[in-house]
Amino acid sequence: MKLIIAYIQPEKLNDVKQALFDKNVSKMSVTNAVGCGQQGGYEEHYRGTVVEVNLLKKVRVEVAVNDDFAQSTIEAITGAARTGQIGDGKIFVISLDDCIRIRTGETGNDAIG
Amino acid sequence: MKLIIAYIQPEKLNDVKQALFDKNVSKMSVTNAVGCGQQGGYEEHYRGTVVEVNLLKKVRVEVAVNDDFAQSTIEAITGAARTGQIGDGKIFVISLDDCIRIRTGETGNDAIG
Amino acid sequence: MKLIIAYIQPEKLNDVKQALFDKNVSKMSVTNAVGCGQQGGYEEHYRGTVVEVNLLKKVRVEVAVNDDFAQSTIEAITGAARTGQIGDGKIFVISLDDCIRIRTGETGNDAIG
Amino acid sequence: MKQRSKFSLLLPCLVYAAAFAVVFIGLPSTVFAEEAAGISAEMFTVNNVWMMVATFLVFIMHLGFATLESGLTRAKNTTNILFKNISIVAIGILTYTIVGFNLMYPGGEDGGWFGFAGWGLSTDAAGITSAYSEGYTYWTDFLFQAMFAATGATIVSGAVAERIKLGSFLVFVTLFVGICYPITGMWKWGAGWLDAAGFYDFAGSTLVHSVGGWGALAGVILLGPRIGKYVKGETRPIMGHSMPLATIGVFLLWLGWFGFNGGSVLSADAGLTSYVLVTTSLAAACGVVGAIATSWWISKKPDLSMALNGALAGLVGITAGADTVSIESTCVIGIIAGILVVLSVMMFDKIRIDDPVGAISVHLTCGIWGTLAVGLFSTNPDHSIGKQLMGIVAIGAFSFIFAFVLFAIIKAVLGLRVSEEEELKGLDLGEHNQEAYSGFQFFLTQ
Amino acid sequence: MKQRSKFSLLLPCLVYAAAFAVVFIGLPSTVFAEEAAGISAEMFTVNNVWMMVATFLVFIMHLGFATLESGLTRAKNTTNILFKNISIVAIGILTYTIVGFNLMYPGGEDGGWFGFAGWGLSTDAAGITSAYSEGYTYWTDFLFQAMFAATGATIVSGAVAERIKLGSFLVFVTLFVGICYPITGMWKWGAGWLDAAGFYDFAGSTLVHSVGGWGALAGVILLGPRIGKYVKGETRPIMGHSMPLATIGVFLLWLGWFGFNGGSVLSADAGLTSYVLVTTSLAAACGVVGAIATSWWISKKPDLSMALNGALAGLVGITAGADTVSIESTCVIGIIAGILVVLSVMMFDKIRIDDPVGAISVHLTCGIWGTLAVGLFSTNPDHSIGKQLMGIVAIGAFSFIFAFVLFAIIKAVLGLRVSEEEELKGLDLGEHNQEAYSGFQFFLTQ
Amino acid sequence: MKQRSKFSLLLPCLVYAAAFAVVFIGLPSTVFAEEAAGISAEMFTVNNVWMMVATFLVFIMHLGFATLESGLTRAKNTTNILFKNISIVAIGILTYTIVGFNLMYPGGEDGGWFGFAGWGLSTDAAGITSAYSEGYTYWTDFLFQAMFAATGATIVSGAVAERIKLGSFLVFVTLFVGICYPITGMWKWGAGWLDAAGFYDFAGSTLVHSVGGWGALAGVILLGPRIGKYVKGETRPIMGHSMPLATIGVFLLWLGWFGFNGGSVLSADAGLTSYVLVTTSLAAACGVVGAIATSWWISKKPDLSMALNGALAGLVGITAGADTVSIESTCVIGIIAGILVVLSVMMFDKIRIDDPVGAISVHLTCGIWGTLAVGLFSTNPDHSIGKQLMGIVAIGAFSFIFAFVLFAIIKAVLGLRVSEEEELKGLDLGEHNQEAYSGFQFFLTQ
Ligand SMILES: Nc1ncnc2c1ncn2[C@@H]1O[C@H](COP(=O)(O)OP(=O)(O)O)[C@@H](O)[C@H]1O
Ligand SMILES: Nc1ncnc2c1ncn2[C@@H]1O[C@H](COP(=O)(O)OP(=O)(O)O)[C@@H](O)[C@H]1O
Ligand SMILES: Nc1ncnc2c1ncn2[C@@H]1O[C@H](COP(=O)(O)OP(=O)(O)O)[C@@H](O)[C@H]1O
Repeated sequence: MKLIIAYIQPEKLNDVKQALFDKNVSKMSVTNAVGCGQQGGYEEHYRGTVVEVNLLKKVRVEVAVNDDFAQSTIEAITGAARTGQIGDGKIFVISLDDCIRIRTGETGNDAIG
Repeated sequence: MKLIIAYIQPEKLNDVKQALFDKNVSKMSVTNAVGCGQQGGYEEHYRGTVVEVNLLKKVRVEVAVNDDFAQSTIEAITGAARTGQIGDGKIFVISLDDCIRIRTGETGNDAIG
Repeated sequence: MKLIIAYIQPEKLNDVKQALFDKNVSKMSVTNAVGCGQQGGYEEHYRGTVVEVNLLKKVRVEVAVNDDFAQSTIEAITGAARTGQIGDGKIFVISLDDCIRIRTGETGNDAIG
Repeated sequence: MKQRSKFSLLLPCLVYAAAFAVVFIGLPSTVFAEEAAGISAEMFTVNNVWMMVATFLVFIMHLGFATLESGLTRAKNTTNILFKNISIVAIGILTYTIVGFNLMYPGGEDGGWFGFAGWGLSTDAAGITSAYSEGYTYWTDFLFQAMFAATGATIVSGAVAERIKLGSFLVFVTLFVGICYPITGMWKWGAGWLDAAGFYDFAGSTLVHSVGGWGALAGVILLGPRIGKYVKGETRPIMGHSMPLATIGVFLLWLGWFGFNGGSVLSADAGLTSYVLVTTSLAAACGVVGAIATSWWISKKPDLSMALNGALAGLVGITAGADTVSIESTCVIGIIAGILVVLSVMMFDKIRIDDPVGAISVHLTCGIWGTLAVGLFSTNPDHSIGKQLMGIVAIGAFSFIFAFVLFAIIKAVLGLRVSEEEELKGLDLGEHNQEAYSGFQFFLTQ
Repeated sequence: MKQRSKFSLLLPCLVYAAAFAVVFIGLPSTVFAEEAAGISAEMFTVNNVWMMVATFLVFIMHLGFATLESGLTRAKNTTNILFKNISIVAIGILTYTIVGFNLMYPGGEDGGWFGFAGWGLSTDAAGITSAYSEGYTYWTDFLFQAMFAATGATIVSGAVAERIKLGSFLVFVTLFVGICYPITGMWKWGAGWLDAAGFYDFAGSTLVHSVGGWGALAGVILLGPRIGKYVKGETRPIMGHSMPLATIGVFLLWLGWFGFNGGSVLSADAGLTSYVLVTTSLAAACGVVGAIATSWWISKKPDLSMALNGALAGLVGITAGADTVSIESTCVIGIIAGILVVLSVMMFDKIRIDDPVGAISVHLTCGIWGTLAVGLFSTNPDHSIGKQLMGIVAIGAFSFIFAFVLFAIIKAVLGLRVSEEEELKGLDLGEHNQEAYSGFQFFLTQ
Repeated sequence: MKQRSKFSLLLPCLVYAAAFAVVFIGLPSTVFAEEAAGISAEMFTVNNVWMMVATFLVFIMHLGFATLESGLTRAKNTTNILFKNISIVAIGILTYTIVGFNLMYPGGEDGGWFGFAGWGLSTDAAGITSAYSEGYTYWTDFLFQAMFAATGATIVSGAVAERIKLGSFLVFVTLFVGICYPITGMWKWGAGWLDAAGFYDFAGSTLVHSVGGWGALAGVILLGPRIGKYVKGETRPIMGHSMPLATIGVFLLWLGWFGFNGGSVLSADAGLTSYVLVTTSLAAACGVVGAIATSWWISKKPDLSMALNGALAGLVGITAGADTVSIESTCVIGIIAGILVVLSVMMFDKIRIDDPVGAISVHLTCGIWGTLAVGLFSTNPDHSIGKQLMGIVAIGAFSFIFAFVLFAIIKAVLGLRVSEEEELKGLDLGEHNQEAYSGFQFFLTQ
C-alpha cells in the first residue's frame, strides 16, 4: 500500500478529483497548504510597501491506494494537474505499513478502498 | 517508530483525544481536512441550484509513537471514533525513520513521547 | 529520499525558512496545525468560565529532500526553531519511495529539488 | 420531518393570508396635515420627524441582534441565526400589522386586561394630523411600535440558538410576538390595568426586555443545554466564532437604544429627549465599566464578551426609568447592571441554563433590575417598589407561562430540538444545507 | 496592460480636472434662511432636516451594497469588490457634481428629452431658502440626488463581479452615472417628456433600479459567466463566502430605503412620509415571506440568500408606488416581488446569465414589477398600466443600449474581462496584489 | 504584572467613584421648553433634533474606528482592539461627565488658558430652553461634545495597536481624554485665548484630529515598531486581516462625519448645515480619488487600504473649514489630503514610525493640512495662515508634550509594551485569554 501525497494548484483540484474517479480511485483527503518551490512567489502591495510572498496557496491531496493502483493514481494526478508551468506541483509516494477502516476494523488492502 | 494518521469525524476529536490520554499517548497534532470516501457527500442548496458536496469536513490526527504503542494507539482511536456509520474514517500507519525533539536535540525513541 | 515533517512554533516559520534557504533547501510546504505535547496548554476565559486549551497553534512544515540533504535540513530546522522552551516542536523523518514533478514528469532525485 | 418543516412555514403564511382577507385597510389622505388646536403644524412635523428617526434606530437594533447573536455562537450555526433574525423582523412587522397593534392599543376603556380594535391597519384623515397625537401620525405610531414588537422575539432567538428547530422557532415567534407581547404591553402602554395601578416602565425594561427574557428562559428550560456545554459536572464554555461581529452588534444596539428610549418620549420635546439620551449613554458606559471590573476581578483577565454584555446590561437597566432618575442614580443603575450581568451569566451556568449569548442575563435579569430601580431611584414620588414589583410579577408570570405552554405544545407537535447529529454538524447544514463561510476552514470539534 | 490600467484611471481624473477648471462655483451665503411666502422658516428647516437625514440613509446604502456584494461572492475577490464600491461612491458624487445634477435637473422648459444647466454646482442666496424649494436647500437637493445617482452604478458592480477588469469597470461607471442615469432621470424627475406623458415612478423602481439592472444585464451578456458556473449543461452554484456580510448588507439597505423612499416625499410632510415608511417596511417584510416560501418550496430547504434577496425585492417593488398604493396592495406587491425574485434568479441561471449576487433579478425584474404595479394598484386614477409600460420600455431601451454600446466599446479598447488565470487565482491578487483576509486559509478550489 | 493590570483598572474606577461622590447633579425639569425671546419653540426643537441626530452619527464613528482598526491589524490582536474601543467610549463619556465638559466649557471670562466649572453635570430649568442656546439643550450639548471627546482617544488606539499593554493604555486614555483634550479644546471652542486670537477650526481638524494624532505619535515613539515591521533596513508590511471590516469602518466614519461636521453648525440652519454636508462629501470623494491615483501611480496597483484612508484624509482635511471654503477649494483640499495621506504613510515607514492603521497620517498630517487650508482658502478674510499656524503649533505642542510625558510616566510605572512572546502569540491570548475567531485557523507567522 502506498500513500500518495500531491501538492497541486488549488484550481486544479476538481480536475484531479475527476481524473481519479475515472481511474476508480474515489477516496482521498484534502488540506490547504502554502508552498514554496521553483515558482518563486509574487509581490503584494500594502500601504506603500511591497510584500514578497513566497508561500503560495496550494492544495495537498492525500490518497492511500493499493500497490497496483499506485501508478495509475500518479498518472491521473499528473495528467490532470499539469499545465506545463512552474508551480504545477509535486507528488510524493510513501510506503504504507497498514491501513485500518475505523467503521469495520478491517485492515490492509481491504480497508483502503 | 510509527506515524499514525487518522481521519476522523470532527465531532469525535475530543473522544479520541481522551482515549489516547487514557492509553498514555498524550502527544498529537491535528489539522483540518476535507475528505471524500464511501460516505458519498450531501447536497447544499444555494440560490435555487444544488451543489453536490463530496468533500466532507474531517479532522486529521497525526500521532507518532514507538512501535510497542502502535497497536494500542490504533485501538484507542478506532474505539473512540467508531459509530458504525459510513464516514467514520480511516487510519494509516507509516514507518518513521527518525524523530527529533527540537528543544533538546534528542532523537529516536526518546524523542517521541 | 526523505520526507521531513516538522512541527514548529508559528512565529519561528520565517527563521526556519531562512535557515533552509541558507542550506540551499528552498522548497517546502506549510500547513496550519494544532498540537498537543509536553507544553500542556493554557486557559482561555470566556464568559465567566475557563476553557482548558491543550491544542496549541503550530505550523507544520514538510520538506522532501535527497538523502544527503537530510541531515543538514534537520539541523537547519532544529537550529532555527529552538528556543529551549517546551513547545519548540518535533521533527519526523520518513522514507520517500518516490517523488514526481508534475510539470515535467521527472521522478526520483531529480524531481525533488 | 420535511413535511413538518414545510407545514410550520405554511402556518404563518396562512394566518397572514386569512387575516388580510378580512382586513379593512384605510388609505392615507395625502393632504397636508391640518394642525389641531394647541400645536402648530411645524411642531407636529418636528415631533413626527423625530419619531421616524427613532423608528429607524430601533429597526437597526435588529441588525445589532443578528450580528451579536451570530458572533457569540459557532460558525457552523451562523446561517441559521441570520435566517432567524431576518425572518423575525418580517414576522414581527406582519403580525403587528394584522393583530398586534390592535391588541396592544385597543382604545376603549382604560384599565382593562384585554381588548382588540379589529384586524389590520386603518385610519381616517385625522390619523395623520395632531388630532391623532401631538407627537406622531398613526403610521409613525404603528411602525415605531412594530419595530419594538419584533425585538422581544429576537431576544428569545439568541438564547435558544444552536439547537432549536427552525420551523418550531418560527411558529413560536409568530404567536409570541403576535399575541403575548401585545397583551402584556397593553396592560401598561395601552392604558390597561397596570397603568392604572401606577406601574411605571418608561421604554420597556419589563414590557419588552423581560418579556423577551422570560420567553427565552422558557425555551432554554424545555430545550436543555447544547451538547458539550456541561460535561461531567463542569461547564465547558463554547466560544463564539467572531468577536468583530459581536462588537458590531453591541454598538448598533447602543445606537438603536437612542431611538428605543429617545423615541419613547413620544415627541421631540427638547429637554426630555436629550435628557433621556444622556441617561441612556451614561448607563451604558457605566455598565461597561461595571462588567469589565467584575469580570476582570473574577477571571483575572478582561473579557470582551462581558464588556459588550455590560453595555447592553446598562442599557436594559436604564430603559424603565430613563426619564425619571437623576444622573447620579443613572450611574448607579448602570454599574449595578454591569455587575449583575456578569454574576447572572455565571449563575445561570451554575444551574445549567445554557444561554449562548447571555440573553437571559442581559434582558431578564437587568430588565427586572431596571424596573425595580425606578421604584428605588425615581424622582417621581408616585413610583414605588411595590408597584414596580407588581408589574414585574404580573407580566413575568403571564409571559413565562404563555411561552412555556406554547413551547411545550410545539415540542409535542413539531419537536423542538434538532437531532444530535445535526447539532454536531451544525444547523447551517442541517436546517439550510448552506454554509455561512463557504471556502473557509474552521474546526467543527467544538 | 499595466499601462492601460493606469490610463483607465487617468481618464476620469482628467475629466474631473478639466471640468473643475470651467466650473463656476457659488458660495453659500451663511445668512439665516429667509422664509418665502407661504412656508415658515421652521417648516422649511424641519423639511430640510428630514431631507438631510434621508440623504444619510441613502449614503449608507452604499455600505449595504458593499457588504452584500462581497458577502455573496468568493473570498478571493473581496478586496476587488470593496474597492469598486468605495470608488463608485466617489465617482458618483464627483460626476454628479460636474455634470450629472445639471443634466438631470436642467430647468428650462418642461417635457423635454435633454437639457443641461451648465457645469458644476452654483446657486445664489435664494438657493438656501424656501424660494428654491419648500422642502430643502439647493445643497440638500444636490447631495440627496447625488447619493441616488451612485446607487445605479453599484447595482452593475454586483452583477459583473468576480471577472471584470477594474479599470474598465471604473470607466464604465464614470460614464454611466455621469451621463446615462441623469438623462433618463430627467425624463421623469427633471420634468421631462415622460413626466408630461403621465408616467409615474415615486422613488425610482425604474429610474434607479431598472436602469442599474439594465446596465448590469448588458455587462453580464458581454462578459459571459464566471468560469465553473455552467459546466456540461449544469449550473454549479458558486457560493458566497460570508453570510454575515450579506446579511449586514441587506439590513443596511433596508435602513437606507427609509431614506430612499421617505426622502422622495421631498418634504417632511408627516402623513405622507410616515405612510411611505410603512409601505416600505411592509413590502420588505412581505418580500421576505414570499421569497422564503418560494425557495423553501422549491429547494426543500430555507435559503438565507433568497430570504435576503426577498427583502430587497419587496423594497424595489414598492419603490415606484410607495405613496400611492394601499396597505393591502403593498402586501400583494411585496409578496409577488419575493416570489418573482426567486423565480427570476433561477430563470437567469437557466439562460446562463451569470449574476453572482442576483442584482438583475432584484433590481431589474422587481423594478419592472414595481413600476407596473403602480398601474395595477395605484389609488390615483391618472396612473395606468399603459403609461407605466411606456416608461419602462423607453427608459429600459435607452439605458440598455447605452450600457451595451459603452461596454462594447470598452471591451474593444481596454478589454472587459480579466485573464483566466487571474480569475482562478482571484481578482484580489490579480488586480490589487492584496488579499482581503490575510493570514486566513480558505479553499481557492471553487 | 497581574497585580498591576488590576490596579490600572482600579485607578479609573476609583477616580470615577470619588468624583461622583462630590458631584452635584441636577435633574431636568420635564416641563415643556419655554421659548426665549427671538426663537420659536418650534425652531428650538428642530435645532435640537438635528443636534441629537448629529450626536448619534458621531457615536457611530466609534464603531467605525473599531472595525477599521481591527480590520487593518492582525487576527491575533482583534479581541484586544475591540476591547479598547468599547472601553474608550465608556471612559470618554464618563470622564467627560466628571471633568471634561466643565474643563472645556468653563464659562467665565473669555480668552483664557484654563478654567473649570466644577465637577459633574448640572443645569437649571433654563438649560433645556433656548435661553441656554438657540441650537440645543444643555443635555444635547453635553452628549454631542462627549461623543467628540472620545474620538480623540480612539485615534491613539489605532496607532499603538498590536503591542501596547491594555492596562497602560486605559490609564492613558482616561487622562488624555479627561484632561488634555478639554484643555486645548477650551482654548478655541470654550472661547479661550486661541479663539480670541482669531484661530479658526470649524469642527476639529486640529482640536480633535491633530490632538489625537499627536497623542498617537508620542505613543508610537515610546513604544517602538512592532516586531517584524522593520527588518534589516527594510520595511515589511504587516497586512490587516480583514478588508471587509476596514471598509465597514470607513463607510461608518464617513457617515459619522455628517454629524461631526453637520452638527458643528450647532443648529439646524438649513443653508449652512446642508452646505457643510456637501463640502464634507466632496472632500471625502476627492480624497478617495487622490489617494487611489497616488497609490496606483506609486505601487502600480490600486491599494484598497489607501483608498479607504483617502476618504478619511479628505474628511479630516475639510473638517476645519467645511463651512468657509468654496466648492472648488473643497475639491482641492480633498485631493491634496488624499495625496498627502499616501505620502505620509510611506514617509512614516521610512522613519520607522510604525502606525498599523495609518492613524497619524490620516489625523495628524491631514489635520494640519486642513487647518492650514482654512488660511489658504477661507472665504472669510479674518482667517489667515499665520493665525492657523499659531493654533496648530500651540495645540500641537501642548498635546504632544502632555501625551509624551504621560506615556513616559506610565512606561516607567506600569510598563508600556507587552512581552515579545505575548506580541508574537497575539494580545488576544496574552491580555484577554480570548480568541477573536474561535474555531478558525489562521497563520500566526506574521
Ligand atoms: N521538496 C519539496 N518539499 C516539500 N514540498 C515541495 C517540494 N517541492 C515542491 N513542493 C511543493 O510543490 C509546490 C510546487 O512546486 P514548484 O517547484 O513550484 O513546482 P515545479 O517544480 O513543478 O515548478 C510547492 O509550492 C510546494 O508546496
Ligand atoms: N484511500 C484513502 N486515501 C485518503 N483518504 C482516505 C482514504 N479512504 C478514506 N479516507 C479519508 O477517510 C474519510 C472517511 O472515509 P469513508 O470511506 O467515508 O469511511 P468508511 O470507509 O469508514 O465508511 C474520508 O472522508 C477521507 O478523508
Ligand atoms: N508524538 C507526537 N506525535 C505527533 N505530534 C507531536 C508529537 N510530539 C510532539 N508533536 C507536535 O509537536 C508540538 C510540540 O511538542 P512539545 O512536546 O510541546 O515539544 P517539546 O517536546 O519540544 O517540549 C506539539 O504541539 C505537537 O504538534
